[in-house]
Amino acid sequence: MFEHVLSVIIFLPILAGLILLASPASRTIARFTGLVISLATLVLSLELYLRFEATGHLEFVEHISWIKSLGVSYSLGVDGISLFILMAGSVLLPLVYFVFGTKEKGYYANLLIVQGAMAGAICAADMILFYIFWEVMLLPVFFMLGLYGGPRRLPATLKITLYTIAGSLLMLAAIVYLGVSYHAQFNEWSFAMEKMAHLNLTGRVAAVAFFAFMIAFAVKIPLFPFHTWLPDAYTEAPAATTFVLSAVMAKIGVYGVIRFVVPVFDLEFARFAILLAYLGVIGMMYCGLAAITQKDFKRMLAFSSASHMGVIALGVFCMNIQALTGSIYQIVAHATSTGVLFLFAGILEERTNTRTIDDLGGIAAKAPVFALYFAIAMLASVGLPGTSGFIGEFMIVLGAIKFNTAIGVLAGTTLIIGVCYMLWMFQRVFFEKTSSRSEHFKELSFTEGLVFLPVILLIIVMGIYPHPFLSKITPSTALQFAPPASVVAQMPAANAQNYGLTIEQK
Amino acid sequence: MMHGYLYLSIILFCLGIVGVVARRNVFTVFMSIELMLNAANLVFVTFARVHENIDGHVLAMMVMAVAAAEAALALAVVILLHKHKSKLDTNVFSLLKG
Amino acid sequence: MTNDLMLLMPLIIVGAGAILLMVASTCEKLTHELAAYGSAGIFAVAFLVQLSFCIAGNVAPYTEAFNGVLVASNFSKAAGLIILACGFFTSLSSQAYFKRNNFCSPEYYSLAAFAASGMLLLTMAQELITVFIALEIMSLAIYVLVGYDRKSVISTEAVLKYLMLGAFAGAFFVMGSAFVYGAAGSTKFVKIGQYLAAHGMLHSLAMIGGAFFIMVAFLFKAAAFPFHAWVIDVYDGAAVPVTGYMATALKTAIFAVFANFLVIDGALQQQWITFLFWISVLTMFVGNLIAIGQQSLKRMLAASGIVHSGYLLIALVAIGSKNFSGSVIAFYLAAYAAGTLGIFTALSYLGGSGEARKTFDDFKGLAKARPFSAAAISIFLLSMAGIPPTAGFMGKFYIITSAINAGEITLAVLGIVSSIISMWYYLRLIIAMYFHEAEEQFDEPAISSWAPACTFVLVLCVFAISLYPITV
Amino acid sequence: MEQCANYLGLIPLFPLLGAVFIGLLHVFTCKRTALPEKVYGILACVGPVLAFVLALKVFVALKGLAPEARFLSYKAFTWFSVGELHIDMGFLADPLSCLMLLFVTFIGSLIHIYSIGYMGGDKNYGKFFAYMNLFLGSMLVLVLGNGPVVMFVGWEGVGLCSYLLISFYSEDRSNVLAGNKAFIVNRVGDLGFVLGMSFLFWGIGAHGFDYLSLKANVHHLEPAVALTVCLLLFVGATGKSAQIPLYVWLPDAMAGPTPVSALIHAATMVTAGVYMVARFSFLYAGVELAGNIVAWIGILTALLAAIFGMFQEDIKKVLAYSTVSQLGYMFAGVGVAAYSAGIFHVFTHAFFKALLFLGAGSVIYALHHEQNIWKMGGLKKKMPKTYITMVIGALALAGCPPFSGFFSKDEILYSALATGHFGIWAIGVLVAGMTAYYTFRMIFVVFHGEPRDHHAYEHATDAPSVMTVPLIILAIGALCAGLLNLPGIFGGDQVVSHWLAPSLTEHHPHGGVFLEILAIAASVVAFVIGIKIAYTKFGHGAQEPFFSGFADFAYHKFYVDELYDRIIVQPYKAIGSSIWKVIEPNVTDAPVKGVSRLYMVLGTAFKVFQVGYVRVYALYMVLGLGIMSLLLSQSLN
Repeated sequence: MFEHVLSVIIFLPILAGLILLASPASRTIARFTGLVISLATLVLSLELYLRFEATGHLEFVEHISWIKSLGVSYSLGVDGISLFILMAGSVLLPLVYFVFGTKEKGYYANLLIVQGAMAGAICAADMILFYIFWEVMLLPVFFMLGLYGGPRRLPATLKITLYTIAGSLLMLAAIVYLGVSYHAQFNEWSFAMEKMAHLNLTGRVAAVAFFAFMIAFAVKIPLFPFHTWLPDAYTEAPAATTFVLSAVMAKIGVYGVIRFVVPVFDLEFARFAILLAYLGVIGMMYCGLAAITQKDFKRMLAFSSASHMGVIALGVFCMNIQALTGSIYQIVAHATSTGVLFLFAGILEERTNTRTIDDLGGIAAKAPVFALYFAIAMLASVGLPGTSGFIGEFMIVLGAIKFNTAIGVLAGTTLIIGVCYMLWMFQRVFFEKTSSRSEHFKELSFTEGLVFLPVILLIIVMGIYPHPFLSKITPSTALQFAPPASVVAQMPAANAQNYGLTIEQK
Repeated sequence: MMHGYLYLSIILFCLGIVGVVARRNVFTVFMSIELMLNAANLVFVTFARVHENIDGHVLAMMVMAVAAAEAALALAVVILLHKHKSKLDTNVFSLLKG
Repeated sequence: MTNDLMLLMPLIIVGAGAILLMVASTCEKLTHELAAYGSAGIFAVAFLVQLSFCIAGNVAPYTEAFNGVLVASNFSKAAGLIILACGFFTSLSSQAYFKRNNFCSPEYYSLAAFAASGMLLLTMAQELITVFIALEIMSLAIYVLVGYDRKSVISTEAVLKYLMLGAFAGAFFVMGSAFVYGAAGSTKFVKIGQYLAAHGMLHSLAMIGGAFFIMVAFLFKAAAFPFHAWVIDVYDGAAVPVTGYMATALKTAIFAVFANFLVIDGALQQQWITFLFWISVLTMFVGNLIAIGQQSLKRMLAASGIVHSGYLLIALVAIGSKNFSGSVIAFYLAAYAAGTLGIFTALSYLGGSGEARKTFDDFKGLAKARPFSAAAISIFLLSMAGIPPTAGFMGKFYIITSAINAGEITLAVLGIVSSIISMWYYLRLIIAMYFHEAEEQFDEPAISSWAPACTFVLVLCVFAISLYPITV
Repeated sequence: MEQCANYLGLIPLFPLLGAVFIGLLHVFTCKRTALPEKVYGILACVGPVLAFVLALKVFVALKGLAPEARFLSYKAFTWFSVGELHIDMGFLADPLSCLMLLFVTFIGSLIHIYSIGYMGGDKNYGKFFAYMNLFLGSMLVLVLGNGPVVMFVGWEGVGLCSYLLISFYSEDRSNVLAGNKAFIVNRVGDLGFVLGMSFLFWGIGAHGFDYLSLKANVHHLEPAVALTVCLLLFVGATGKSAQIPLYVWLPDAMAGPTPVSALIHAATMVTAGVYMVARFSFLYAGVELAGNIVAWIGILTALLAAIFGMFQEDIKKVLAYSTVSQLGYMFAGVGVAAYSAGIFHVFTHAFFKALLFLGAGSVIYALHHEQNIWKMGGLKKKMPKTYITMVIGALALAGCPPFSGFFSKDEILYSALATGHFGIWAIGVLVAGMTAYYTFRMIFVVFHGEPRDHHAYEHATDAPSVMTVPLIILAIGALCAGLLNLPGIFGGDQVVSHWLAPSLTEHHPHGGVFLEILAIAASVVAFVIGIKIAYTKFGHGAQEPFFSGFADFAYHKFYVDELYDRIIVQPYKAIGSSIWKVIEPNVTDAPVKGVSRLYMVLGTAFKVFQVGYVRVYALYMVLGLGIMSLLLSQSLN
């Protein structure tokens, strides 16, 4: 269509949001604006998706030099990996404006800003730019959580904010370290992501930098044991924020790992992959087990989301193409399943004024369409074949088995753990006798049913005919495992995982 | 010869420091500071002789001038203090803390 | 000679303006508001002149004046710009402030101008006694400004503390310069540099001791640990605009001259690296620890000022003496000045009469009543906290880069850690303003449109500065 | 060698489309004016019938080919393909799947027709048929899938449907719990299946992950891996086909409507495990040990279930345990590498067990959802059609010659004997006797003797023909299905076995005539004894017995459910709550809390130094100065 489509996708929502904040617009106008802008973004990104020919490299590149003396530049681009996270955001966010119609102006404005910021973080091809968007991403969440959150929102807000900022500031040091060492090795300043892969990092400082990155992303994902901010934040946040956090923002953490850690710190990554993979698995089981005893369905979904993120992260740490592709596919699947579940949870909360599972029941009889949608999303999140959830999960488990049998077997248990709490919740909320609160539960309105339909269909289509999606992802993931120059120098990338295994056997 | 002057000035300077830290009367404190400045002047003058140029003397003059200005301000402050608490004990003025 | 005067033009304008104001203030008709506009005009003119020097082509980056006593380098020009801008905004915010607190008289503004001229001189000074005199011109004016509210015992106590400790530090400076003079036979930086190049640092004890004392004096003015204790009380005691002025312009001037002094010669700088390293670390952490516990906003900002001095010291540690262009320091000073001055400007018209609102809790629910002011304050706080896309972040980024580039990775990481620590007490005010219910209506009639306008401009500055690319 | 047949894809598609269509109809109409039941009934039967027709077409097509070339395949599209992993959404029809196809669609259609009557008046009429069609579709995917992954789709799909249908009457918590139990237990099995697939893939999957390629490359697989794969897949089978230790869900599954029990939990779904093992016969045949394990687990399950079956009082529970027991037989069969025998038992079992369930359904229907056999009795006169058909079914189940069950069961036992598994054979014979006993215990108690509940008895009558016709058809099936695989000793040539031969890897044991006669005699004797005891105890009516000792223990099913609850469910919940209540706040979150507390403490503590005395500030300066100058002098020297 035209140049700079990425910039538009990023800055259109941000500007709209800022203008809304500054203007004395009424909430209806705010909602309408949000709707229009997010739909426009959706159209743009669909157009992007169609024009995307999967070369595996960055496409739609924009490059404007900013700080010449440091090689910092405003440069954007998407490849198969980032494209899908971007799409997940653009496809899902319009839903919010349809579903939640009665919120303050700031609510919608912040949503717009966070959407743009996330798009920026995903598209950024320069580390500094990435960092800037990465931090900006947090601010709207901070305000939404603090302004429109639940009763115990303040501690939650402080916890998520400080926790995340602490992580990411360390990452800033690591980023600068990368830039400086690039200058030292190639005698030219640059913060461009793809150049960093040529870096040849060894020694203690490199390991420290590796962990600085890992911690920042682990907090965002969140990877066990850095997940402790999640239950409070997800529970106290307004539905849309929880949705944004779980559906897109958490994924950007995984994306960061794929983008920075894997190519740049190939040696450290190979060395610590086994440890990280165990963290992922443990997180999956830990949160999955914790979910079963939750009385509050939002909190339960929060834990389930954390549990799934553990699996997704595991896919990245397994260092083979099946697992990596699987986890990228699972990113989208999880966004469309668990993310949507959070929206449904928001609807439930709005219409019954409760978050306690025991207060509900028999909703399936009252609202069959809602129950159907909910069930489909739920089945996707437990990875039933025929839904999007299965493909990713299967490939991750497959890859995990190849990477390390024990981890693979443990990862497999996600099939069981997930289904336990989900069925338990579904039974108590949708089946059984109708309780007093769910007595007058309102069925989804026609428009609501209509706007959710595409996502629900997407879940099924992605489960039955994933090939077209995967064919856009695989070139990039394959590129991830093409041996970078520095690795060839020390050891073939093919042995990277064997290397990891030998470390593990020691 | 020169070392004598230097030692003297250093001793004066240290006396000044001790005075600032130890004494509580505002007047005394400011006097100790003047003492320190004069010690510095002595050093200037001494070195002026050593280097056999008059820079040092000029500098000493300037320092004196500035010191005088400072002293003037100091006196004004002393008067203010006395107006407020009719005491010149520095420990009295500790409203701002924590 | 004329060329030299040309270089000094901004300084001359400000100084002359100051004297003019002083004289004019004898006549009754000159209300302090007029004086405020006058001084603002003076600062504006000087600023424009300075700016024209900066952007006018074929200006040598480094020109001596008065045979090496003064120097106009890009660094000093940038510092000068910052100082003049601070002066401008301060006089306008003071105008708003003194609508609520009536202890003002026209001399106030001339004193501000005097202080500014001292600072300008300080940025250019290349000779120890010039430094001392400039320092005193600045300090004496500031002393008076701090104690301007003669009725209030608080400000009197503040001026006592400031004056006493300042004079104390000044004495050290004089002693130090005396010894340096003794060692090098001159007080010109250039000569000292030649001496050091010839004999090296460790040749004479006098040189070491002297340089050490001078540094102590600078560290005192920069409020570095362990010479930080006065800052909190003085900032707290002084009137809000004065505090803002001290926190920004004065700090700029001090760090400018400090940098100039440190780069006299590599040997000198090398000698103090380890010291400055530890001092900056301690400064950052002590400043943070003090800031955490504060209830009063001014005291918190004072403490955070200490922390920012710590960051600047990182930059000082990292500067290579060779081809020194203090761009990092200048940039950080500009960013910091924009943020801090912004907050103080906002406080000067939000603080209420007699600075009724001073603690965090007093600003609860401000966002509901004054959304734009609250937003502005939040932006300034975020800038000070170093959250992108504000200037504060870029400043921090440059400092970290220069530190790591100079191999001071530990220092950079510690700086990061300290900024993590500092995050809480910045967010605290935002949380108070946005997430708490209002306990009072902030419904005083709008007194002056100048200060809010300044706040707005400063918000723009915060973003504009962050986009301005510098060459490290 | 294999031919392409596009219509293969349509076979599962019809029921699936039916499911979607009916489901949408139901969802959008149930809140307003519900459609007439006829509409749903007809819509529901279209899919299965069309599928059956196509199945016949497939059969004919296969028949037309040379025995060795009997493969029809159809690749719908590439499902997913990453690196060496390449999975097609493809379907394969060979003799094995064709056989399954035939009886699944046939019995499926019959049961759909039956349900039209049975479900009459239910408010979720439409929903029921949507689920049933969905189930049939998934089952067909399972059967037709050309590789393990595609099979897994159906595998999980049928699991889902069984969950939905068990908890069909969802107002009642116990039903939903039963559904959850079924789904979760199945999931445990599925974990085994997935892991098995993964190992298999990394073993030999790189060259194509469908049955034919796997069969071609199976010799590349290391024995250890092969054993692992076999066992893991069998774990999946135990889940789906209710074998030890995962059989516990099936009896509870009877909470669903009776046609569901007939179709899903007797005839089709539960036999998927057997089908899967037979599918992987090329794999199992290579691994002796795995086969033995399968066989032994199977036969032990058969024994256990038979014991439980003898003491049940719920008519459907009796049939449920008999199903488990028969499944045990099937596994014993495939375990001893008599795959065709196992499959054949699957085939015959489908008929008579469906028949029995539907018959039981009619009884329940007639008695207004009374399921306790001790409240029935003397129904022979009231519902003759049902009685006769059920007796036929019972005889088939009990293995009375010449009914279908006899031949298939005998085939299995004979193969066990012939391959030298005497233990299995002996237990098998014993179980045969017990089967005869409990089956006829049920028949006698329900239909003979005096009516125990006269009120219900009065209103009892034969069901409408829409329900009885399927009974009769099935009865005929139960009667003659056995003849299809008449062993040589009866002058037949095992048609089915030969038909299945191309798609199975088995060698028929030749134990000689003596062994055959021995096997036949043993099972006949066992049958006679069993039925004799049953007759003497219950033939003329009997009162509800009071159980004690072992009987009581068996009546409570050895307390296995309670045991599982103790050692699995409760600990699971305990761990969950302890993580949430204990570990999270005290271990994982403790550092964060600690840091923040330390932070505040330090912050407040530091205010102490701001004493406010200017002299003290000066003192700080001097002290700092002193320390620094000390350090300076240190560094200088």
